[in-house]
Amino acid sequence: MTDAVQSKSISSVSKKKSKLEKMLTNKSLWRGVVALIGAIIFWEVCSQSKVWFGVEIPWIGKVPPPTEVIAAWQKILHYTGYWESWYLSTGRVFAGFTIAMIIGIPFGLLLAVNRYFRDVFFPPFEILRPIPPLAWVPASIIFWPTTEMSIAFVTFLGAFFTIVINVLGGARSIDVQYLRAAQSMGANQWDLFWKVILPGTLPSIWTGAAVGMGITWEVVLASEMISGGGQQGGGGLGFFIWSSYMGGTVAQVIVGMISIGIAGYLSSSFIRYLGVITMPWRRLF
Amino acid sequence: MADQNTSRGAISIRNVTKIYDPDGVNVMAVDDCSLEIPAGEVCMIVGPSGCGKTTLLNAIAGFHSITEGEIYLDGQLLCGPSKPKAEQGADRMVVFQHGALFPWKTLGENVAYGPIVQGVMSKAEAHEKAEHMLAEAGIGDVAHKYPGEVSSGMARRSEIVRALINDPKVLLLDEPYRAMDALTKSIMHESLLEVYDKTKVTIFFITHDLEEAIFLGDKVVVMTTRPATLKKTVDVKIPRPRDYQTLTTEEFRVLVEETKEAVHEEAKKAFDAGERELA
Amino acid sequence: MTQKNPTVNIKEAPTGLALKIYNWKKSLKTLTPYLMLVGISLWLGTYYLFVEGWELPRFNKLPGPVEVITEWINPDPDWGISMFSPIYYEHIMISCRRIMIAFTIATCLGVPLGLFMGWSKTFRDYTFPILEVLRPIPILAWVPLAILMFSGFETPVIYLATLASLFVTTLNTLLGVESIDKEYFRAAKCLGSKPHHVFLHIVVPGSLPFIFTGLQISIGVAWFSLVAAEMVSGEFGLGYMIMDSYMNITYVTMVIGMLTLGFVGWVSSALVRLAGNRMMQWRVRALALEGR
Amino acid sequence: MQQSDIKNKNNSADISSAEKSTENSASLELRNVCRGFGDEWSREEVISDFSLSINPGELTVLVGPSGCGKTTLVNMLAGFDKPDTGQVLLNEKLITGPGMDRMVVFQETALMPWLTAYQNVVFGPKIRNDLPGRELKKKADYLFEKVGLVEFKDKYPIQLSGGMQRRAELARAMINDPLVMIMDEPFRGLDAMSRELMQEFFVRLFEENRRTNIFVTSEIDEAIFLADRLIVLSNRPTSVRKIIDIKLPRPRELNVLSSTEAYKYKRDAMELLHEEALKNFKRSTPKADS
Repeated sequence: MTDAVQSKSISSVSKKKSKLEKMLTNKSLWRGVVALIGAIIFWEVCSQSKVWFGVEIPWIGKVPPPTEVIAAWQKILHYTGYWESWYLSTGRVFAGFTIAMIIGIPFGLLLAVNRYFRDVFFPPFEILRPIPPLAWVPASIIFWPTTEMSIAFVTFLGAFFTIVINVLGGARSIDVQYLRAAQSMGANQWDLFWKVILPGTLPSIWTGAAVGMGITWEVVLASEMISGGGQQGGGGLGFFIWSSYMGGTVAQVIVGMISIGIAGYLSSSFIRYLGVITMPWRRLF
Repeated sequence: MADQNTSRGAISIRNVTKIYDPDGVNVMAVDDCSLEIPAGEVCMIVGPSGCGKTTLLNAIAGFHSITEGEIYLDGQLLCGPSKPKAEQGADRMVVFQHGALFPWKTLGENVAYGPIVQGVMSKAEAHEKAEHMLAEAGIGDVAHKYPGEVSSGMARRSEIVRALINDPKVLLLDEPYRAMDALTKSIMHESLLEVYDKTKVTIFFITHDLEEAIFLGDKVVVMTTRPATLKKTVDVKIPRPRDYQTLTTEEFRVLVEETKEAVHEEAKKAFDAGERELA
Repeated sequence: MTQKNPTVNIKEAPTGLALKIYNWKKSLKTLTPYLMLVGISLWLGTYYLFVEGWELPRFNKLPGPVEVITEWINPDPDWGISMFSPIYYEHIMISCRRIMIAFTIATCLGVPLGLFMGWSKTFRDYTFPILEVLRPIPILAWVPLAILMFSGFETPVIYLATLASLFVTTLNTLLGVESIDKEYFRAAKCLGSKPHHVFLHIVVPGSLPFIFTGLQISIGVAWFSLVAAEMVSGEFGLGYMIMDSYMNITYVTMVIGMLTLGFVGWVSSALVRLAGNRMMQWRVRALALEGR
Repeated sequence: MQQSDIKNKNNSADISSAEKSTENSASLELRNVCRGFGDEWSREEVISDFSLSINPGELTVLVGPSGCGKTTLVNMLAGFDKPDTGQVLLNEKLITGPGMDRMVVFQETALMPWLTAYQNVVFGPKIRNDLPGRELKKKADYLFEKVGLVEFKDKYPIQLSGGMQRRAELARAMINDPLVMIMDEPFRGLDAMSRELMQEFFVRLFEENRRTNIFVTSEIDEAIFLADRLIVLSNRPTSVRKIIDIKLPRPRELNVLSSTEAYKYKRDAMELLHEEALKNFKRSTPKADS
């Protein structure tokens, strides 16, 4: 009887599949690949249908086909201007974003920790919050001496509100038991802040940062289109898209869109990575 | 097949084996398990957590397939080699570990849900019957409340009512009182016994609490740790109706003593395995 | 021992308005409302002093609070737009109309799309990657393409706002379906539900909390992109009003536009929240008990 | 009449074996404590005119139906909450706030998820900076040995099983050498097996140094197994229904529970508790069982 059980359980434990093997047998992955290829073919056919079949498909028919986009991209890869606009946009995003983190995190924590501070400063914050960051663009241009600074300011605003709200929410939802446990072990206010509230808020800080990063890219793009495009030397991917549009090279517009998508994706992956390395206790399981 | 009325809900589990296959690693959850539950019996399955008790329940309910063996209900094949997964049906009602009352329906709507979707009753009829049954269970005055608004004890009671309104042959309970404290639990036990004495429905009850098992059951089946097989079967001959005072009788104490050893041995094994796994 | 004390002093529990007044009165006894007043006046005061009082460099270019408010309530506005000019309401109405159209389309498309994606794994496997690839592209990057694809002023603007909310709504609905406890599906099956019952009675109500969180974010995002689109291309609406007054150097009107935008945006998200609470009484009641 | 009962019981228990513990033990007393919650129309006295004294060096177990106000009592003893009227005294001194002379082990584990087990345990001494590094390490290592978590020192709480988390929490409380340990249903949520192991483990710890201990639970078996004195609480408003002195021999083994004596205690307590639990169930709100 016991022998039978043993032999059964031994034979039943087969070898573990390797990572590659797992990936290759993953049905969802293949379906995704199929869907993406299908979508690109669909796009190509729709765009080309006027040429191929003589029928213009509404809306999507006006968009240049993927083949054309790839050709445009290949050509543009050699231009330093294209790479410079990557550099400029990324720089702006990180400038505004970093300032927003530096100011927003302490501000949010203060709001959460101190009741009086919250009572005083939260109402004006709440009044200003619903105004979309882009509505600040003109006012910002008027106020700041250089375009660069005004873009940085609007970018900062975009991320700031999200970060503060997330930090505030995160800090307030920390389990009161952690605070009590620390208190009964003799922690003072300072310890509570550094040893409990700050690490307890980290997950929300990074969530806020990830959302803020997305908004930052939107804002940078818009302000580049609105202000950077107006003056010479502004540059940036937003300006690249806008000038391509003005110049009538639609394929380049799409190249710009994809570039900015990649840039946005990379920067939010970066934020996620930062989150993972600063929160080792979340990496497990 | 025997007379419908007398043999409602007899379960026969024959040589059931279940092997899971996550990521190509075979894990045996149940190993060659056979068990006969006569109609109208309260069968308590005791074993350490994660030992495969729930797998057995899932197989009867039709949530999971089985690898080998057969399960019969009233002589009819539920699942077997030709049909690895049983059909889910209203003749076997499950009450879940964490409670599965729909939070977006009131207790009354929850209870009335089954008959309505099965198309056995009209909406009005179902609601009327639901209210009647809830009142019988002593919770008629909260029928219009949502599950989030009542205590877990009341929620669990109405979940059992929700199962019973469908007139099931078998009631499958998966550690339904696990999260409750001992005192609430004892009240829940009494109310379940009350229901049982009225309906005499076959009950398949999973738990890891030995006292609960002996207090409620006609038969207590102790399972080994994973892969689960039968370790010991104890017949409980304490007369019904039972109440909380049964818990402190000599008879009860002796039964607990008798079973304890077997349960502890397995629990210890499971516990050590768990600690090892984490290390 | 005084054990026989009545446990609950039953006094008529106020409801509705009476409860609100009671809570309000109670809060007046604390410092909070006064500190809030201090906060707002501090903010307005600084703003006034910096801009109009001391006329600090750079700040003096901005319109001050007094200037803005007098203009706003001026029946005969110096710069053309105030509470009394019909054009002001026209801008508001046009923006609101666009938001309404965009939001409705996005909701009508996004919610079912998300529900189906959550419900059927195959459907999800095929659609989700496309969504994920498109999502990182900022909405604003679509502006030129939108203008190109849709002629005129109105459709591109609405298209952009719709696109922005569509992503948010779909993803949140999908998350909502995924958040439903598997046991509810089992319980429903057990009780004899057919697939359409499961969809109507489990999938839809179960994902509602997430759907409404999504809708609240979605309306915010819709305003965001609408303003951007109106600023870049458009001939009416609040975004256009702000941009236009910037071009014409009527900065006071610009600030009025910003504040109006904030207010309208706040009202619209409050409406969504209200609708959500209406539809999810079960959740509201349970949460109210928890907060007690 | 119950009050006088409590007063008479002072120091009657056997603390003969606790010579070494007298310095680090303390008595606790609640005098006519009242505490209520809610708005003026829904005000409910959770605790009204509650008096109780807890003897030094004893393990006092409070047992009562869920939602009867046990946690409110704990919060006041720990100093997280203040009574509306009445006094809470530690060694005849008024308790004004949380302090390290009273350590609480919580219902749900309160190990900080962002610290490893070791960092959690040394948290208290580290922030107070009252132990030199080497000594602290020695003490912590000794405690880890004692709770059997040496291999798990550098794991984060989510990597530990429920029982291990509770043991780490016990170590965290003990490293601070409190006068009183307050346990608020510390083993709730563990499965039956881990729970029994934890109870045995805990009783060993207690018998070693006989520190004043308050243990709150709603399990009768657990209560009888651990207690020197069992205090049966009534429903809201909480009052003392009965005090039972548990005279089971120490050191205790789990099988003591199946003795006829233990069953006698159980019957006594069960009668009352069942009555109270039924009352509680009749008017229960969701708050009652959380």
